[in-house]
Amino acid sequence: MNIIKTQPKSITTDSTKYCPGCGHGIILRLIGEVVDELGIRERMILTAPVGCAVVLYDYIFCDVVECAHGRAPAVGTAIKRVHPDKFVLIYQGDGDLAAIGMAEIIHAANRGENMSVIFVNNATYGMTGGQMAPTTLIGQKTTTSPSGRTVKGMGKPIRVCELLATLEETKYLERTSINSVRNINKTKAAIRKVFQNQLNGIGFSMVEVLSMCPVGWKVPPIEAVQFIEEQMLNYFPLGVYKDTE
Amino acid sequence: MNIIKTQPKSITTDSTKYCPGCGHGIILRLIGEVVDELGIRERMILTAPVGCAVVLYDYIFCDVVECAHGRAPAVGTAIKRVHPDKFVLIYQGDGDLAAIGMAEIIHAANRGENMSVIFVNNATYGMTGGQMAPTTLIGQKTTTSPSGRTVKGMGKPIRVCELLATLEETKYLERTSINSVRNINKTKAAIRKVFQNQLNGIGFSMVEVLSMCPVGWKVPPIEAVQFIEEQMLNYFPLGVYKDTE
Amino acid sequence: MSDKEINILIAGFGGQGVILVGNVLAYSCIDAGKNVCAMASYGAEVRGGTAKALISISDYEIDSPIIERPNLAIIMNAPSFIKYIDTILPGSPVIINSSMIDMDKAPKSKHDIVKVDATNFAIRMGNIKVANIVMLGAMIKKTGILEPQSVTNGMKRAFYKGKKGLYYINESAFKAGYDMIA
Amino acid sequence: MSDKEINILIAGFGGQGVILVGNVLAYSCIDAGKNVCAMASYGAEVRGGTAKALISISDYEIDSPIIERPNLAIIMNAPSFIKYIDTILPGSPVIINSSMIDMDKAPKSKHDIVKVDATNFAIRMGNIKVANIVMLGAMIKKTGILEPQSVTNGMKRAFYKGKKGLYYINESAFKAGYDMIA
Amino acid sequence: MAENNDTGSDTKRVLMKGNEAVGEAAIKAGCLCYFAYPITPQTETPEYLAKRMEQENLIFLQAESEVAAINMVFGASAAGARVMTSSSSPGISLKQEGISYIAGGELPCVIINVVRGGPGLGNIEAAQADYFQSTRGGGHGDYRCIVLAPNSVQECYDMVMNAFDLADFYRVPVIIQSDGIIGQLVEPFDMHPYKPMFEKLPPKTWALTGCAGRKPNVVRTLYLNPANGLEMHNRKLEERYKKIHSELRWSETYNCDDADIIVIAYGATSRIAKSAIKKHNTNGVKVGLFRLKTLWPWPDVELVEIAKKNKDVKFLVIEMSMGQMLEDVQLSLMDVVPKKDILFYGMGGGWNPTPDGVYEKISEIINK
Amino acid sequence: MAENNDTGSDTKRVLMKGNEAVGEAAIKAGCLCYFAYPITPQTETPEYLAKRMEQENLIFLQAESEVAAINMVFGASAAGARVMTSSSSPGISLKQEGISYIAGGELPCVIINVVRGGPGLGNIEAAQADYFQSTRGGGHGDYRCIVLAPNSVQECYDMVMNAFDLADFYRVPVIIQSDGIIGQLVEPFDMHPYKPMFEKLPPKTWALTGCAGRKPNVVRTLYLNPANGLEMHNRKLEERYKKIHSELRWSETYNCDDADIIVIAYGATSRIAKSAIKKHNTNGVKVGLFRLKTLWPWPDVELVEIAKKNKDVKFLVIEMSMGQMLEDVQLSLMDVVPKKDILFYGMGGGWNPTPDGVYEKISEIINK
Amino acid sequence: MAKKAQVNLEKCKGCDLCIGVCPTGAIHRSGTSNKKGYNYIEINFEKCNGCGACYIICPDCCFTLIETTGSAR
Amino acid sequence: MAKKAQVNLEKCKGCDLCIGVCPTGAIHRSGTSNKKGYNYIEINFEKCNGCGACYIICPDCCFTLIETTGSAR
Ligand SMILES: Cc1ncc(C[n+]2csc(CCOP(=O)(O)OP(=O)(O)O)c2C)c(N)n1
Ligand SMILES: Cc1ncc(C[n+]2csc(CCOP(=O)(O)OP(=O)(O)O)c2C)c(N)n1
Ligand code: SF4
Ligand code: SF4
Ligand code: SF4
Ligand code: SF4
Repeated sequence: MNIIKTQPKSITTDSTKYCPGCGHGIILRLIGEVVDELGIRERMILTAPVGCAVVLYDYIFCDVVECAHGRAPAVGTAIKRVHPDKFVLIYQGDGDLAAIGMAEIIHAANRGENMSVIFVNNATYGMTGGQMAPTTLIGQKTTTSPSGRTVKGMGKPIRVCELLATLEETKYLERTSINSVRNINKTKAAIRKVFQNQLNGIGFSMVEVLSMCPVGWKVPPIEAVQFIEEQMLNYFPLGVYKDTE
Repeated sequence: MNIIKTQPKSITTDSTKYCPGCGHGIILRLIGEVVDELGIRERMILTAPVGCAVVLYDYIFCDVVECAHGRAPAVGTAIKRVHPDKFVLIYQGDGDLAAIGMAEIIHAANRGENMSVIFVNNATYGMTGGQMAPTTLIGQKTTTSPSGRTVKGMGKPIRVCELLATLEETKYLERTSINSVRNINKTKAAIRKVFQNQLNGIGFSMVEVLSMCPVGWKVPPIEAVQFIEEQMLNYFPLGVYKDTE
Repeated sequence: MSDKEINILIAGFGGQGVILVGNVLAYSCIDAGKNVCAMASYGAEVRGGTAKALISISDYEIDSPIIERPNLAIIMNAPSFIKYIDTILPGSPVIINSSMIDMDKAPKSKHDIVKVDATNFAIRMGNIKVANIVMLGAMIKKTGILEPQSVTNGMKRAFYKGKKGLYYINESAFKAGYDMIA
Repeated sequence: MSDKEINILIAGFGGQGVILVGNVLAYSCIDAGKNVCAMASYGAEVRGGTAKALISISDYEIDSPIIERPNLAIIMNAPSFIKYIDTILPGSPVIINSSMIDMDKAPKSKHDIVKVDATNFAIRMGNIKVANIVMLGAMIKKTGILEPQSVTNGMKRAFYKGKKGLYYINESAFKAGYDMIA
Repeated sequence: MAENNDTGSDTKRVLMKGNEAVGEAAIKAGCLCYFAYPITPQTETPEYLAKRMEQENLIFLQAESEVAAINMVFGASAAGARVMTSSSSPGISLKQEGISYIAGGELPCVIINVVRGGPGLGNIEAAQADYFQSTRGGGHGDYRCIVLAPNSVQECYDMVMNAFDLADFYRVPVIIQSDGIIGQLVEPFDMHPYKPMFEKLPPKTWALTGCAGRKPNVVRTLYLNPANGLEMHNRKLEERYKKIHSELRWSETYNCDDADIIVIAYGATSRIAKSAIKKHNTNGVKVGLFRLKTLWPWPDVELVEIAKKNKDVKFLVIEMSMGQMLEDVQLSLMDVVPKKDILFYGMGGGWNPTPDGVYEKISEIINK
Repeated sequence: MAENNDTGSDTKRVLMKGNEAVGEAAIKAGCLCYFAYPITPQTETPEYLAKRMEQENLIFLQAESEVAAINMVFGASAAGARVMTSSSSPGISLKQEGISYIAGGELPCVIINVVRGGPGLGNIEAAQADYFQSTRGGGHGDYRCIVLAPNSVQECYDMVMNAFDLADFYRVPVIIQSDGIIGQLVEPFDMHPYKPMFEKLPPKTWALTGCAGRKPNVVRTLYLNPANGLEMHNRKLEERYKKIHSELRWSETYNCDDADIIVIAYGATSRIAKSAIKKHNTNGVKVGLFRLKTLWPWPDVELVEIAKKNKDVKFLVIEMSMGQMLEDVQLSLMDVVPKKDILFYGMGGGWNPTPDGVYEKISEIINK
Repeated sequence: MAKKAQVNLEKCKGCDLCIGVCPTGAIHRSGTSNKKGYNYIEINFEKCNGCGACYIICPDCCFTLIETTGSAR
Repeated sequence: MAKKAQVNLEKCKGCDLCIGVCPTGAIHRSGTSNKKGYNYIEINFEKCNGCGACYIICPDCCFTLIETTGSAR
């Protein structure tokens, strides 16, 4: 009996604290796979966000710093400048990156910091229990948009890839999803690309991953996958928004 | 002897504290003219930024609130919601709007607040003595980029109109300049448009004005005008970036 | 048990309706004119783990909202049993969901254990989610801390907030649980 | 005047090199082995108004950096004269730039006024900006608070920081100012 | 001045979380706008208000951050509206610049801090370690906020109403210092209609409403002329703070007469302490409780009175912190009680004393 | 432990602004990174460092805001670098969340606050009204920063060097509490090479450098388990703060022996006071000065010693604030000096006492 | 040699995502709960064709893909 | 009736922007300074054609455009 595929070495074999069906778990495994493949675990410094991924240090075996809410790009900027030879991964949720941390991500992107960003867009604030995020869809009910998000007063969901694409120093921007096996495989390729770019000194690269938060959305995991397919993909088209190589 | 044109009624006849040749003075007069023409002085609530325009209440005869650095869009949002029938003008410099206040302007724009924004882009921090702003040009020397701004490490100047244009709820975005009589006249038209939009309930409208800061740039006023013409216009093309009417 | 403060622990995993039972109890106390104070282990900022609610009921003013040693418990699953059993005052009634707790494998304890096959019964009733109310019914019968009428009144108010229709199946669940105890 | 603390006010409008004179004086004191402490009214966050520098010179430790009543002044323009003249200790030498201050129109004062046609002279020298150093020269001659050699040494260090070439014209300006006083 | 917690006739006995009662009280008190950003353990307040303010056609806006939220509060208050925000420790830290502006601009508003464990991200359990921040001004400059500390759901409801009145009356920000226990507590309480504390509040003639028919109003904090500008402004504020101190000091005592030991506490810990005290009382031990309802102004006069009455009394300060209010106790009792008679029992960082723990501590003091 | 301000052989006497000396000292002390945002009256520091750090190939970055700057400091410190930021009052308020994280994460760093008038935008003149904020933690949670208060350009230079050492030694943020006078002052000073305070600093084994050859390092402030997590963490911090208090209290006296009145002051006011004191001394009046060099830990032991020596001495606290340090003086002198003998003379909001003003105030006390 | 999937039932949180993607219908709920109280899944070893879809979608990394000779589980 | 520009010399800060835009060269520096110490400008009334360019560019609103019958200033 040979093992063909199992838990990547860089990540924990213990259970995570993520809810059943949470997309963070899939992304975690993809990171583990890419880190193993590129052999960068010992060169890697990860910035964990405030959000459900806050305890990433319990899940990935590398140096980790837990950042204040929204500030991972500022923290990462400093770390990368202190250690330009190290690999710096910025991991952020949509509340973290697109609400409180909007200024920090824009400026890190605009400065063209040579960092890799994984932006987990699950259209809600998972950790605090399912409030409206900047990426919450129109009509989507959350605990702070109980009748569904409306354009009037709350605005439309922010499309982060499109926004950052206007900044010249962003080098690679792709939106992917993890709602299907095929899309998960594409997400892995995008993560690889975004990592490789930093290793090659290309500059600021980000993958935005549309991800399930069944608990925040208050639906069973299977319906969460369908929600991405049927609702999110329309508003957040997948694809490469920038590739300047 | 008839007076054809003189100081608009809405603004002070005293001297301002602006330096000789400062663009803020021209913009002040244009605001005064448009306010007079539209007859909105008594309905108007102005948010003054932290920056050289901080004491706008000494110059314009209307209700004014002095906002913390970068937060005028948040302050204005609240005021407009409390008084939807009043006219709310947001006035911001480039340090104020595009550095510290980046998150607030993006979110106010994204929510489509029905407000008028005048964004004075003078490519530097005037009030604090000429430091690098997010809009400082590549190669431009400032007290905090003494050898000139470089792309590496500091990034390219941020083009705010282009950035905000990606947000669907921005309704009108134009970049103008005040380096010539012709451009000043166009700026006035743009200010009028941006004001009129709010009065018509159209939504978030902004004019970005390329403006001189001779003291921050450390050149005589005439050269400042040339700097806009020769340097800024190349990087910051004038024109209407969005008009959804 | 009704002359001193009753401090109830309700524990299970998220989704078993632990907090709901706490709310029902609190409403029932209003109906019964008793003082009550409830604390849920609230929506942790990080997911996972067991859920728990602590409810104090008294005829007198309730001071500390912090309960160190509950003197009554409803326990919905095995991990909660293991985690909390030692915090409960010895000798106190502990109502356990025997559908999910195998007492043969469970640690020995000095409590008055009452087994209720709640989850299996609820599945048979057609809604696994009412297991919590089955347990509540059993607890009320066992201890007599509140009149059943107060509890059903409390349930009316608790379910009024959410979907009203849910009241009926829960009322049946409550009665069933109540009747399970001799 | 050299046995007690000398507190000098230098005032003018922005661009007249008020702060520079303060720096030159401070460097000169280092050269002369005296204690010195200078405060400029710093780049106000709002523009406009007059610029001023306050310099204390002493053979002893200088405590308060705050000067309430200067006992020596260089005043470069009329608004500064009006604004500050009453803060200066009566009887103290006040060197005024008579190119820009019309003493006939100026308020009367009880000071030892020394007129120096500095701006006009500087224009004639080909650089309006050295008017400040002309004034400085006159002040040093008038008061003798420092050896001229210390001041030229101080100027060397002050101009070294910026453009070195500027030293020469300023040296001439200093000498000219020095010679203007009998 | 006494807090107004009258129970009127339209009163219903209802069950709510402390955080929800805060929201309902705001609506009843005429709060027009609420701006906040989610954070545990206060999120029930925005969640409650999201629903209720929609029903009532009021202004609810989830801000993009705490910084934006506090500046929206600044704006709404400047526009003359009753306005509230809520957050928990890290979010309150982000609001410090804004709070300083609100205080400097003499704007009324209500700020809820449901304190959690710190420093940094800390944890989400109850704590009282933001005491210094609230009472001493975590922001820059000389300013004070009125700080009210509820210890029940009823008080969450009552004090929020009072807070709006006090803010408008004195033109200062009012902080409700709640914590993870009080905010999460579910208790029945009397939901009575809004009963104003003052017969008449000063009209907001300074508010920005457009200058039709009057001179323009300016809301500002910049006073460029230091001597007769900012200095005068600060002296004016100082006078106001003195007035508040003389008019508003709320506290409550329990069995303090004759007590040999008096526990000093506020919020959740005051209730925990009371349990322990009752147990001691049952055993005949003379222990009392001095419970703070205002953390600023601090009821120093009241405490001194007690200290003077009770000869040789010892004080035990209990906090969910390493000792912050302790300093106010010491400052109040200076010259009255020796420092050694002011004892401390505290827990740092999101963990609470228990009734048994307090009981033990008191026993220790007795047996010494 | 004494501060190290030895004058070595490579020393030059140079002329600089306080704000510039701060920058030069940082470079000499091996500061690798500096992150800040412009604000008057501290802008000379970033301007100076922009030039110098480019020359020295160090990391200078003008951040997009104070919030970003302090989080960059957090990152650089976590990465093991010596790092500094500087700002003035409103900017420091914005950094409060970040400072709480840095303290919670046990990260060393140097923070300069060139205090200006507040609250709000206030003005740009010197002030000392951020005393509470710096010494009590303007951010959330139980934490302390070491606070050094220079009163000359020389001390700006020396104390910044000391600050880096103290930060690394104790793993705490160190604040240099400067002000608009000290920062803008131009004075000659001895620019000596970096002289470390400690023979050896603890190696930064906790720093994030990639985990090659070792277990991963984690820099965090979240401790989910309240009891044995955050509680333990806070107790550990408390122990450290006690240690710092026992090892580091810097103050200086002038003519305190026999004094009937002792002025207590720090920073710019200590020099203003000294002028007034000397004038009184010339007239034979016995006035002394107790000057603080550390604001936290506060030199309470030293002050008490003096108070015990000088019978019936009166203390006069002078601040450019409405009375903040005053509380520390009272706390220190509790049981030793009656409250009425601790007098206060202060100025609010960006305005400074003058030597004559202080002179008068002292005369008043004498003549009473 | 055949490829097969194995599942760590103690890690399984019962989210059922794997059931949704399995092309051969080899995965089903066990009907009982594991130590954590989750209704874990089981694999029908015969039906499994070792495609790895479950491995790819499982958020909790419960699966291991193996190459096996026998039919032993 | 001719249009002409008038300048408020006390407000003038001597930035010279008007000199740059005047199509007829009617504006020049006065060579002396006003109360504020600025080297203010003067208008050559004869040369001025009243186009208003100076009014438009002046940051300090120093100009007034008038319609006049005589040549009086
Ligand atoms: C300054 C601050 N504000 C708010 C919070 C509370 N908080 C924790 S996580 C979070 C948002 C999480 O949402 P997101 O970034 O989308 O991540 P997710 O949990 O959905 O993965 C918030 C608001 C905090 N910890 N700090
Ligand atoms: C929180 C805070 N940070 C920094 C400052 C200092 N400051 C005042 S104005 C200003 C920038 C002004 O630049 P800009 O917005 O471009 O306006 P300008 O003066 O050029 O018109 C800064 C950084 C402040 N007052 N508050
Ligand atoms: S709340 Fe949402 S994002 Fe967070 S762990 Fe649960 S499913 Fe995942
Ligand atoms: S500094 Fe620049 S922007 Fe500010 S008033 Fe002067 S010229 Fe205008
Ligand atoms: S995807 Fe994983 S966690 Fe979900 S049911 Fe399948 S094996 Fe269990
Ligand atoms: S109106 Fe025209 S012609 Fe006359 S001075 Fe002005 S710019 Fe010159």
